[in-house]
Amino acid sequence: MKNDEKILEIKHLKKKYDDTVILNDININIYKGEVVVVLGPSGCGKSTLLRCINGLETIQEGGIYLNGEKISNQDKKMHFVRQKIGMVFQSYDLFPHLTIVENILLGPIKAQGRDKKDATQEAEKLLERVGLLDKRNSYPRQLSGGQKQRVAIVRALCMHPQVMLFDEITAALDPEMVREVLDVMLELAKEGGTMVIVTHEMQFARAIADRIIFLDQSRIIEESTPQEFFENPKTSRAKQFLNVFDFEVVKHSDSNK
Amino acid sequence: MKNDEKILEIKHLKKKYDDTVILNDININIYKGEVVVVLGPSGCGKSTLLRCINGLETIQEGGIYLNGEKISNQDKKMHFVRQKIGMVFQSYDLFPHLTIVENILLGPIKAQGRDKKDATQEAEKLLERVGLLDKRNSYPRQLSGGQKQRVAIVRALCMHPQVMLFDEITAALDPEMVREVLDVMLELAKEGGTMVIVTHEMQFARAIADRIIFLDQSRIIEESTPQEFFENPKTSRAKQFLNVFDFEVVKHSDSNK
Amino acid sequence: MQDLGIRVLFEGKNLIRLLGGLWVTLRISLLSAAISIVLGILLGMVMNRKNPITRAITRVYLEFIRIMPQLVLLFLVYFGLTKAFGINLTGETAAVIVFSIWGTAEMGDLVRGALQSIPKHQYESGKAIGLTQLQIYCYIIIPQTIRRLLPLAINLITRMIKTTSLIVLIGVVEMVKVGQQIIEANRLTVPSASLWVYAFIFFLYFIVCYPISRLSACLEKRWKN
Amino acid sequence: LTGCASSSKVTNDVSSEQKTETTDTQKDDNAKEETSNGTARTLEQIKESGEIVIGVFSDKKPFGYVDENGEYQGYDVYLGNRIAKDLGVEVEYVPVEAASRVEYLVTAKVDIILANFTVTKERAEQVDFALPYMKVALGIVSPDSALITDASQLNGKTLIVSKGTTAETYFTENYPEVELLKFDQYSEAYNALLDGRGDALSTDNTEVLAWALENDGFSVGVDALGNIDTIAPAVQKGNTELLEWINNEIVSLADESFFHKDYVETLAPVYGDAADPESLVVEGGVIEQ
Amino acid sequence: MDIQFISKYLPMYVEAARLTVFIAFIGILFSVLLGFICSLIRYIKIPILHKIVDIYIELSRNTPLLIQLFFLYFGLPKIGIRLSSESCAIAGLVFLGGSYMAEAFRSGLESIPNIQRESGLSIGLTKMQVFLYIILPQAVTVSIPAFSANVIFLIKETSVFSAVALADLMYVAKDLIGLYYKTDEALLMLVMAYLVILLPVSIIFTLIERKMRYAGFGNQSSF
Ligand SMILES: Nc1ncnc2c1ncn2[C@@H]1O[C@H](COP(=O)(O)OP(=O)(O)OP(=O)(O)O)[C@@H](O)[C@H]1O
Ligand SMILES: Nc1ncnc2c1ncn2[C@@H]1O[C@H](COP(=O)(O)OP(=O)(O)OP(=O)(O)O)[C@@H](O)[C@H]1O
Ligand SMILES: [Mg+2]
Ligand SMILES: [Mg+2]
Repeated sequence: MKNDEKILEIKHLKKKYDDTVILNDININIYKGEVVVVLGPSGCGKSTLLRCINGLETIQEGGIYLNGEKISNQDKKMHFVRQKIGMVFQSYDLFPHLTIVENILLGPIKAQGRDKKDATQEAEKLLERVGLLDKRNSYPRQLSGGQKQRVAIVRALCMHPQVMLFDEITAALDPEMVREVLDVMLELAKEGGTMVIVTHEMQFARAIADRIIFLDQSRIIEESTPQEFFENPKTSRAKQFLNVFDFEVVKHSDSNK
Repeated sequence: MKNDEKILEIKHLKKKYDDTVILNDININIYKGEVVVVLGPSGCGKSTLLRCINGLETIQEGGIYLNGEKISNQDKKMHFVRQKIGMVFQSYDLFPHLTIVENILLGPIKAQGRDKKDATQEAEKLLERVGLLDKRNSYPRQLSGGQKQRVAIVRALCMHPQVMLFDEITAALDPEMVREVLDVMLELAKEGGTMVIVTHEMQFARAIADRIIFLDQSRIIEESTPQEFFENPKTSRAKQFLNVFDFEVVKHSDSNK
Repeated sequence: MQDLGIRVLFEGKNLIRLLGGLWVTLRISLLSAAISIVLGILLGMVMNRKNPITRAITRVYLEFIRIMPQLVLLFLVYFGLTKAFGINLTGETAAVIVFSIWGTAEMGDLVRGALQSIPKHQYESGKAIGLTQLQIYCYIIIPQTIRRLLPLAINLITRMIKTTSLIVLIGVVEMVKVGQQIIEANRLTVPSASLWVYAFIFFLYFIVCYPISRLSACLEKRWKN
Repeated sequence: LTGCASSSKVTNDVSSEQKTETTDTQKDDNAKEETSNGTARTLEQIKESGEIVIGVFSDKKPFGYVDENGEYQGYDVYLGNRIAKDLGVEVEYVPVEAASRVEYLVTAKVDIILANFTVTKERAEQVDFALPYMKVALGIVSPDSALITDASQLNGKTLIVSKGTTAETYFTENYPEVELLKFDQYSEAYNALLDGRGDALSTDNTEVLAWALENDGFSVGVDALGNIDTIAPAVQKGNTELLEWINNEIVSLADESFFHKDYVETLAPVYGDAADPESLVVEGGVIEQ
Repeated sequence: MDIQFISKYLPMYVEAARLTVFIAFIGILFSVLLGFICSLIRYIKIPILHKIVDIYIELSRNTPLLIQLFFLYFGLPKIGIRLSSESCAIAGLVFLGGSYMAEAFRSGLESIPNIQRESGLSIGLTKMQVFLYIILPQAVTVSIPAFSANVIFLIKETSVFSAVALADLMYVAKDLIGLYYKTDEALLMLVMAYLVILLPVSIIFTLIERKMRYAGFGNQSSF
């Protein structure tokens, strides 16, 4: 569900750690309701890109704009900006000393100063949607990995972000749990949420994406629809990357020692 | 590559932890050169099965036989038996205080009492095959996850085991590393090694297996060829299990709020 | 007065005497540390057994040592033992005994912790390559335990060195005592000697302990993973 | 005077009683085990071993201290050296603490204590004193601004003393109202007085007189408090032979005015004019008041 | 064993024990405060201050308390600062304890993974809020074992205060040995006194620690 309202603009972004360039001349526009999946080999800078968007890293050149307003390298007002950008990380990043519902409410109440009753009601509604209402007073350690990631998504959602960033949030999960988390994301996508997703689940990427961005060696190499990208990658690097996920059957009856 | 020589026989195996039955009446025969993949939902007892075979767990009923000789619950001679059964675990289980080559040689030299020069030569040959000869004097912490698992495989191989057991050895790896490890296993399979593999990589399972064993709720539910299992599962449980790995495309142009 | 004070340090053999005192300090703490490490390893292995009796005994021993000030232990052994059993101990022997008793408890607890912190899969992968129980201990568990322990053991040495400052109170002539002798010998002529002598002893302790604790911190960092 | 009389009586009683009890078997045991058990060595064993072990102070100048060359010096050590010479043995000095001097003898860590050991009733129950070789009275030094001229003025005030000294015992028994601030070391006690941590300081009068001379603003307001106490060598209870030998030695040393010489050598340089040798030195174990 | 003697001097021990506990309590209270401030300074890396804190911590951790006390008690008056035995004891204990507490808090702060800070930031909290609501509560919990070990260590260290004429338990025991030669009785009472003070402290901390270790957050029932 994509319309013409640009939410996020990334212009000529350059990010260096010390002297190594991690991201170089990155240009991305993200429209309201769009789901963008970022793919690329390990270490190509996908996480770094999301972290730059969320202001967790300063950038060296270019700019990032949210609704036309510059948000890159704005240390002072960054916490306001982050309230509009939700982010979920790979490692279960819930706060272990708070219950599930406290985890979710910390942002709305302390950062946004919302009414506690109001926020609690919403939190519970969201928890119900991801099937975790009964865990509201549990602590994170009492939850499975998949449950934790669903709570992390709810925590981000409860801030009413304009964009959601997901960084390989299923990478550390068992297959069944992967599924329950991805289902929540598919649901969000259906409802028209704007999302930037980094993932290694190719089938999932293909199913959810409006647009695929393929990063390699600190640059955007390909940018296309999922169909095009998976069936007909333009560059050899993308082809090579996709190859990793295919296996040739070992013909046991043929091979012999 | 399967012939009629039975290497491993599991007869009416029953395994309990305290009072909960984890494995119930398991019967499996494994023939020389055969590759058996064990599938099943999380917690169904796949790891426990491999651990029983390797004598890391005592069993409550039934027996396990290697070349016709009973090996279950034989505490005294178990270390001799284990020299004939190689096992690789999910967690990188290299010994952190030894270099790569020392890790590999510990078994052949100390457990089998082999000649050091001989064993070293073989270890180096094996390392070369998995592309890690240059790391021979590194320590495990200097290796990536995929490299560590390849070393773990070499460590098991160097003992000349008759059967190799692999327990989700790629579960904690990045996709590219998954590939490099699985490739090593495919290679072994081609050469006619006898293997029992637990994995969550369905494509890989399909490619490498001679036979699939599907475990659920402590029993063997299905036992068939990969083709049959993936294309035409007999039980509804297996269907449900395989479903987890399929995604329906979210039609963004259709769904709208 | 102030310049007079520092002069005291360089009179006659005073400097050498203070260093001699430092040697006594080091001798006692290194000897005790060595004994503690050996006995502590044994104790740690005993504590790891599941036998309830040894557990109870070691627990009481550990708890008693943990909460008794070292100075009290020194008095107990130095005066108490002699009196109760008519055993005649020199202050230095008493100090070594006390420090060894104390250090063994500390070390034992560290060893127990280190043994328990070796992940279970290390034992299992040792088994999986066909090693016997003994071989697993020799080649896998003990070397790894030592890496975890060494920094802590070295740390124990600095703590022993610092604690030797107490043995002056049971009359052992070590660095502090020599310092007091110097102060006393000059008390009528150089009243500010105490400032300088104590500052110098403070400095000597620091010079000795600082490198050792740095070494321990370095090793710990290096062997962390 | 009374203190002396009572102590020497105790000494004599004990020596006459226990003279016969030292048997040959005991000697043999001791010879083997040296000082490893709680029984002191006999005179014979000491001579045999060629070395006598004497407990002295290492930090009480000018009675027993270690000089800047690491040598033991002082009034007590002067006597110790002579005893060793006359016994024909080497001497080993063991530094002792005021509070643990009795323990050193009881547990046979030393053969003799020559550490400014004041003769008291309680101590005489634990050890055997030989004839005295010195006498002292207590003195009290205090700041000129609030000079203490009588011990009773101290009631409710803080008096600084050194642990294990006669002053500590004396005030604990006779002036329980006086608050005592106790230090292990003399210098610590003096420093405490200088720093104003107490109203006065009490110890042997010779000592305070000498100190007051060096420190302006302080004077000795009381220079002879209580009874005159005697200071004597001590040995383990029942070690009669050694005790007798020391007594004889002290008596015979009177012929050469040994302790006057001792005074000139060790105390005079420190105390100078502050003290009179006659108020301090005892020759031949005889107190002449 | 002289029961009469024991009962006669028991009040002295009670008084001394009270003093020991008092000094230890005040000293530990301020140690915690100082340690907390120092660890904050190091955590935030306040420019010059954090170097000073580093030096303080190394000095304090690598020298014995006894010498620190002698210095405070006999050294400082020479430059015109005179502290009473009590203040000296407290100052010494705080000087020593501050660094130990700082290290305990530091290891707590360092043990909190960076992802916790980042996810706090990413839900729009300010840096201050992240510290207060996320880092601090976790760090304090993690430091509890080290903290309790330090408390026991510091209470034990009070035994050296007798050296600066503070009438604590050790001082009384030494007195009785020196004056009356009742070694057995004096030592027995000394050991009992420390047991009475430290055993409850040790047990309470063991319980708290166990609760923290096995239960963590939100599994109190398992304890
Ligand atoms: N704090 C840092 N300092 C220096 N280099 C860093 C830092 N963080 C990341 N890098 C480097 O930046 C590069 C990109 O890292 P990034 O985590 O963005 O990769 P990624 O595409 O997310 O990889 P993955 O798929 O493994 O998560 C890597 O080469 C990494 O080594
Ligand atoms: N030491 C143990 N004590 C008690 N129960 C155990 C123990 N180890 C495993 N179990 C239980 O046995 C069951 C099977 O565990 P197992 O590890 O074999 O499952 P699995 O099939 O390997 O799962 P996964 O795919 O998650 O690795 C689980 O329900 C687990 O909770
Ligand atoms: Mg990443
Ligand atoms: Mg498993």
